[in-house]
Amino acid sequence: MLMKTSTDTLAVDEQVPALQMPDAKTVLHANKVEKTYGNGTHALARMSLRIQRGDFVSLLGPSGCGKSTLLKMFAGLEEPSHGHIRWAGADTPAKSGLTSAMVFQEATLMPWATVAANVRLPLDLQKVPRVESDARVGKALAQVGLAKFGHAYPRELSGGMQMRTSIARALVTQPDVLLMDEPFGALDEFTRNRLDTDLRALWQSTGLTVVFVTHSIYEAVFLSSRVVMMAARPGRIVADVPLEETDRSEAYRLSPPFSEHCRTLSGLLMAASDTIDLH
Amino acid sequence: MLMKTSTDTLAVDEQVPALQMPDAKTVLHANKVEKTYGNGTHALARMSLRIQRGDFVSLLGPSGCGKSTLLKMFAGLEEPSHGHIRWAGADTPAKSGLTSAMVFQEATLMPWATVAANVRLPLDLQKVPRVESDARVGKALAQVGLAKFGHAYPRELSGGMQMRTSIARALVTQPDVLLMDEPFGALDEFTRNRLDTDLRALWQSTGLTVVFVTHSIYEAVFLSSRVVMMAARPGRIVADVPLEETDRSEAYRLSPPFSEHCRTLSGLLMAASDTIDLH
Amino acid sequence: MQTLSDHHASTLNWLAPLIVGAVFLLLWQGLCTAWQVPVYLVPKPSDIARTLVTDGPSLLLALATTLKITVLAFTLATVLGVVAAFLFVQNRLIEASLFPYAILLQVTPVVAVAPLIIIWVKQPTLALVICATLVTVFPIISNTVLGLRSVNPGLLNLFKLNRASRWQTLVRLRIPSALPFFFGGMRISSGLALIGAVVAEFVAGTGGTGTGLAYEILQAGFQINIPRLFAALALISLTGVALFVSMDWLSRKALGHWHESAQGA
Amino acid sequence: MQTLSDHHASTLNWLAPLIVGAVFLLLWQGLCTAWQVPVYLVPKPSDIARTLVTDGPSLLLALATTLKITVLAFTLATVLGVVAAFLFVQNRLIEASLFPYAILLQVTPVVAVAPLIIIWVKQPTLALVICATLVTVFPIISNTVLGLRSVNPGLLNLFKLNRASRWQTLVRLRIPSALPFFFGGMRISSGLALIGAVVAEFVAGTGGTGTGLAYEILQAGFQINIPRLFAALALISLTGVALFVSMDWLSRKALGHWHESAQGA
Amino acid sequence: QDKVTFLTSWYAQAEHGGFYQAVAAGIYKKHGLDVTIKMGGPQVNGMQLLTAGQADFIMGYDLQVLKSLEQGLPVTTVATSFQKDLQGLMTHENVNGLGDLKTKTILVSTSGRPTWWPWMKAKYGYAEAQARPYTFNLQPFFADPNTVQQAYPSSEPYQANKAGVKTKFFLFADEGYPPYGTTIVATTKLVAEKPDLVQRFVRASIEGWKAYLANPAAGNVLIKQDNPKMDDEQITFAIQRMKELKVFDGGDATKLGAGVMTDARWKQTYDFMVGAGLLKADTDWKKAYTTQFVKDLKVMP
Ligand SMILES: Nc1ncnc2c1ncn2[C@@H]1O[C@H](COP(=O)(O)OP(=O)(O)OP(=O)(O)O)[C@@H](O)[C@H]1O
Ligand SMILES: Nc1ncnc2c1ncn2[C@@H]1O[C@H](COP(=O)(O)OP(=O)(O)OP(=O)(O)O)[C@@H](O)[C@H]1O
Ligand SMILES: [Mg+2]
Ligand SMILES: [Mg+2]
Repeated sequence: MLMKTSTDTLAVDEQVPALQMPDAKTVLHANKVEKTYGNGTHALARMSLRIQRGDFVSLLGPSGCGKSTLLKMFAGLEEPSHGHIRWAGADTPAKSGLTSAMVFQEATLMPWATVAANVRLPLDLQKVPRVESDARVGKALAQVGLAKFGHAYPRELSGGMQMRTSIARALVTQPDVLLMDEPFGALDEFTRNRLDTDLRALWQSTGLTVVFVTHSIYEAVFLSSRVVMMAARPGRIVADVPLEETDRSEAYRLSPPFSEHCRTLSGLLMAASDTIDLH
Repeated sequence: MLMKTSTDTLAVDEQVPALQMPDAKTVLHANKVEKTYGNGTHALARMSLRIQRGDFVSLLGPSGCGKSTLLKMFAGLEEPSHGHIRWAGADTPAKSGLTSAMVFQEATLMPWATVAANVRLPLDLQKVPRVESDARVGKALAQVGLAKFGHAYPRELSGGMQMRTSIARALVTQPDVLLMDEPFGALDEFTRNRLDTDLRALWQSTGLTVVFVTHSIYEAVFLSSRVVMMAARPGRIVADVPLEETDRSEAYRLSPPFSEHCRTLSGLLMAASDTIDLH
Repeated sequence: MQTLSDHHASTLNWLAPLIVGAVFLLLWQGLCTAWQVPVYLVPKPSDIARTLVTDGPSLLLALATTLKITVLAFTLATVLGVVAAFLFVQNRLIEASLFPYAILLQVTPVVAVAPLIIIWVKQPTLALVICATLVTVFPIISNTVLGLRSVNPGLLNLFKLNRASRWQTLVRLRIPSALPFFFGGMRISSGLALIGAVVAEFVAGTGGTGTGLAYEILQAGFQINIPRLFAALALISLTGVALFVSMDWLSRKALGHWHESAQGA
Repeated sequence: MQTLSDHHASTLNWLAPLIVGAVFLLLWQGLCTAWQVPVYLVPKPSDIARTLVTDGPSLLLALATTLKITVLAFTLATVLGVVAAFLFVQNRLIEASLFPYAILLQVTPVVAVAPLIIIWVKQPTLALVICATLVTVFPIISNTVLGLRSVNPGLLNLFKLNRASRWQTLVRLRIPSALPFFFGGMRISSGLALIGAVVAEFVAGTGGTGTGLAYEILQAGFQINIPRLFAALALISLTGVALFVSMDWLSRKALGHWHESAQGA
Repeated sequence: QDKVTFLTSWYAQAEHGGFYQAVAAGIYKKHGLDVTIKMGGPQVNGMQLLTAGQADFIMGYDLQVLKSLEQGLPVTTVATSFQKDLQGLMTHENVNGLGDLKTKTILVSTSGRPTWWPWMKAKYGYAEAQARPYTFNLQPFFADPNTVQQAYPSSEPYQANKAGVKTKFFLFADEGYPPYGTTIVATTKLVAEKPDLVQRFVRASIEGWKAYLANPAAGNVLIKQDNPKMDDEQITFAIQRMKELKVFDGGDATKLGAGVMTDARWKQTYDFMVGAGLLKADTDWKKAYTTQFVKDLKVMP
């Protein structure tokens, strides 16, 4: 079996307090974090998760199990109610020297700016010269198939096109850590596969660390070096499955190990979902 | 081969003008419609589509090909630039006597109202007595797994939970025509399969007509009585594939006809997508 | 931006302005004492405070009169403003025809029209209320119209699809969407109603019994009783702040659970 | 709601108010003639029109003076109001400390403080501008603060994640988000600046310098030259409508391509 | 040449003619004064501007000076232009005297309330409820024949006349209303430190009045310059009324000379105010004026 259960993970953390033994390779470390929202919703139970430099971690789990919450805490956008998040051993993302980009679950575009201006935003904020930023924006837009829509406004785009704009905005910064919350969910399978392949290639050619929320088990298995399965109410990690590094060409999708992983994860997801009463 | 090409569909329409031969079974009829948005985007090329009472039509196609546009025109929310839409032979949805509900691509919830109040909205608008509406809302919320979240506000929900609220709001009205724009895209596969099965059962037990936009070929094949494949720039119908009526239990997903249909549609989607330059 | 805890934030809301106010008053007192500014030019805060105590009853009586006009005018302006905004949003023709005349209400100086109003309206309180309402109504109309138009197009589609009547769309969609703007208008207008009442009294007089703060100010000015003048001004200002704070509180109550502008602070 | 074509809609915008205005004026003229209302009580529109023609040049000169004060006060109020709103949104402490005092600006009646201002500010134009600014500034502060707070929380997160400085967040996020509210404030304040200028001249115009429309109104009033009084009022009203329309135009220009409130009409 | 600023009580009009004449005819200059006249207006509080040092002399009003004294303002009256206050009442034609108003609505301005209105109530027994606000606008008076209103003899009756409404006018001073009209008020500091300058200003102003009533042409030019809306007809009317009512040369002035003030008159004003509850009895009313500059003036009308 390829997975270790969450209980194992927790056990390791309890024994060796993270702060005493900083690990140069650890990029993100959620240390006994817990999240209860203002209205009393217990979104995440106390849990720990360590993400190494160069990991491609997919988060899978039923709707409402706290994937977005965890991602936002990694990004420093939500404070844990207990425990703390460390970025490459530092207190804040800024101190860690790591650059990060995030694709939110909603497209989150500025309605008053064109598609190109929306994508250029992170570069503008970093004061990248206009000549360079224009070139990078052009490239990113082409990558998501929106080369001809740079001058359009967000409300003139379809849902999938808005999401692609948001993806382009994350890619354009060439970050150290890429946090993606169901980025390809609103795309057709063909486009999605193309972008999957592109993302995988980008990850392989750079030292990029990716944390990727998805609902597609196939996508998770195709892309990741590690899949973390969560369960809901309260959100917690129920499995942490490392996947062996192999050549992930299109052929991989038809290979027996691929199906094997998918089946394992399907079972885990079903178990994790059992806590939700759909009827 | 199970499909007829769009050229056939068009040819039929050209020969027999729809208005001269009203068809009692036609629920929705897009007659040579075309859509160009105010900013000049040619979203849909002239096309015709006839949907019969009791059809379960899935619309598949690359992102930005005009699926949402077509759905909105069916709902009477966008005017065609050319041609016209007829509802059961009438000019307007109201005159047709048909009731319809739509799940938009975005959750589109009222931020000031609780989940229960959001779901209750269509019933309130129809002045359904509170006792009855409360019961129906409770049932719909349970159906989408949000029974415990009736008192929450939309901003306290995860993305998938917001979308489920929106689905509950459509189901609660028990409409004649159900228009759904990627309703299950933001849900995990387990929840999605459950809702697929529920929707299929609902459709089978009532005379419901469904027009369903999805990016999942598997979902389309599992659910539909007919799949319409669209291509982009400008949006148009490239294939119209009727599927034989069989028992769609979970076992069907593993049957050879299922795989066969999926493979056919995959090929069609790839062909339809070729017009987008992703690089 | 708001890293302070809720408890600290609300203490801050009370304490900070009080401290600033105290510092300001002390500075004022100090400078007046140091430069020996005569009381009839600028009175010291202590002089004003003493007057507030000694003349308190008569000033409070005047305040009551002014407040009555203010509240009546504000209520009237809210009702009229909201009704006008509804009409404007319901019907393009009504809006195009009448909106420019709503602007007239605002830009025609009360100081100039007050005499005409006094001629036609014999009842003095009513005349004053009308004058003050003229000053108050426009921000409510303008902000409410703006709000009623700022509706999420997706939700508008949802209502259309469910064949909501105009009335249902208004009550269940446009009004809730408009609330942040509407309360913005109320916050502006509450103060305007107060100065409207004062200005109306200035230009139209209250005549006979039951005179308001404007009369007190005029008389104090005429009698060079400057501490009393400042005391009356202080009462007006405090009332204005109280009105604003209560509007703000109302706005938070109504919007707190969902609108960004009402959160955090 | 707006089923009329764009072309028709814009014709309607012009035609409808003109027709309503014409009907109103005809009614007025007719009633005055029928009841033989003496001109010194309520003049007929024809009397006013005649006066507008004969006294046109001198009235326009007066209008120019008033307009100068209006524009200066409006500009000053916009700058000050926006700066104040920025400060308030940047720093919780500044806001808590100073916002209540911004309210004071609004609720302290100019009519009452004008005499004090004249004592301290020797330059008459400046004194008038200050008085008018006091009247004008609050709606801009209030609406702009409201707008700067009404930011999409998702976008705020995006900026935080990209380590945007406060300045960048202000310029690139808060300001664009605030524009609909800001323009709402401008629409209200443009009219207030005008009446502020008129009222300031009424109460503070120390003659000689006071050659604006308020002086014309006062003098026409003293001389029972009622048609001239109405002519001056008409000029003020028209100016107010013109100011409003230009603000509205500006708002549409700035927001038209993205905000709901500016579309359709 | 000493620089002097004089602040009037209202927009330039014939009632201020003497001062403008003194400027126009070079009378001030002759007395070594370089005088700037600033116009007052609604809401311009002369007393404050005087004590704030923005004017050296202002056009004053006895009741306000006494009230100021009570508040401790260091001001004093140095001369009076008119022996009679110009305040009065305008009525429709059917009224025969100030005692005839029991059933009338009386329009009283805000400044009238603490001045002549208590005097009138006390003298004729009128009720508070008869009073309605006067906002310097004649339409209410025109619209209702049962209304009477406060007026200046040269102003409102002229306007009413022009509008074709027949009116009568009654001067309060002729019925015993005590204060002087259009006085000259200075700070006690100026009086103590520069009595010579004050003396010169008083003399030149009174001479200005005499010259103005003899031939107003020069003064009128300046009046119309400051207040372009003032027309010749109205000025002529006003001068005529001032002469008829003998405001400049009547009363004590006939014997003692123009500009003169007497202790007896000031006592009457003080007594009236105390009696009406307008002034504290312990106010040192003698400080409200000084006769030192007018007693030897001897400008005989
Ligand atoms: N309001 C609008 N104004 C202008 N153009 C629009 C508007 N809405 C959609 N479009 C354009 O119309 C085309 C079709 O859009 P539509 O939303 O129908 O696509 P879709 O098939 O639903 O795509 P997706 O799968 O991404 O949701 C796109 O090119 C889009 O840019
Ligand atoms: N701002 C909030 N206030 C209160 N509760 C919240 C808030 N955001 C999320 N929650 C709650 O926290 C839980 C986890 O939400 P989260 O968005 O992290 O789920 P998720 O795993 O991303 O789900 P999905 O797949 O549907 O996006 C949910 O029960 C949700 O109701
Ligand atoms: Mg999520
Ligand atoms: Mg779509």
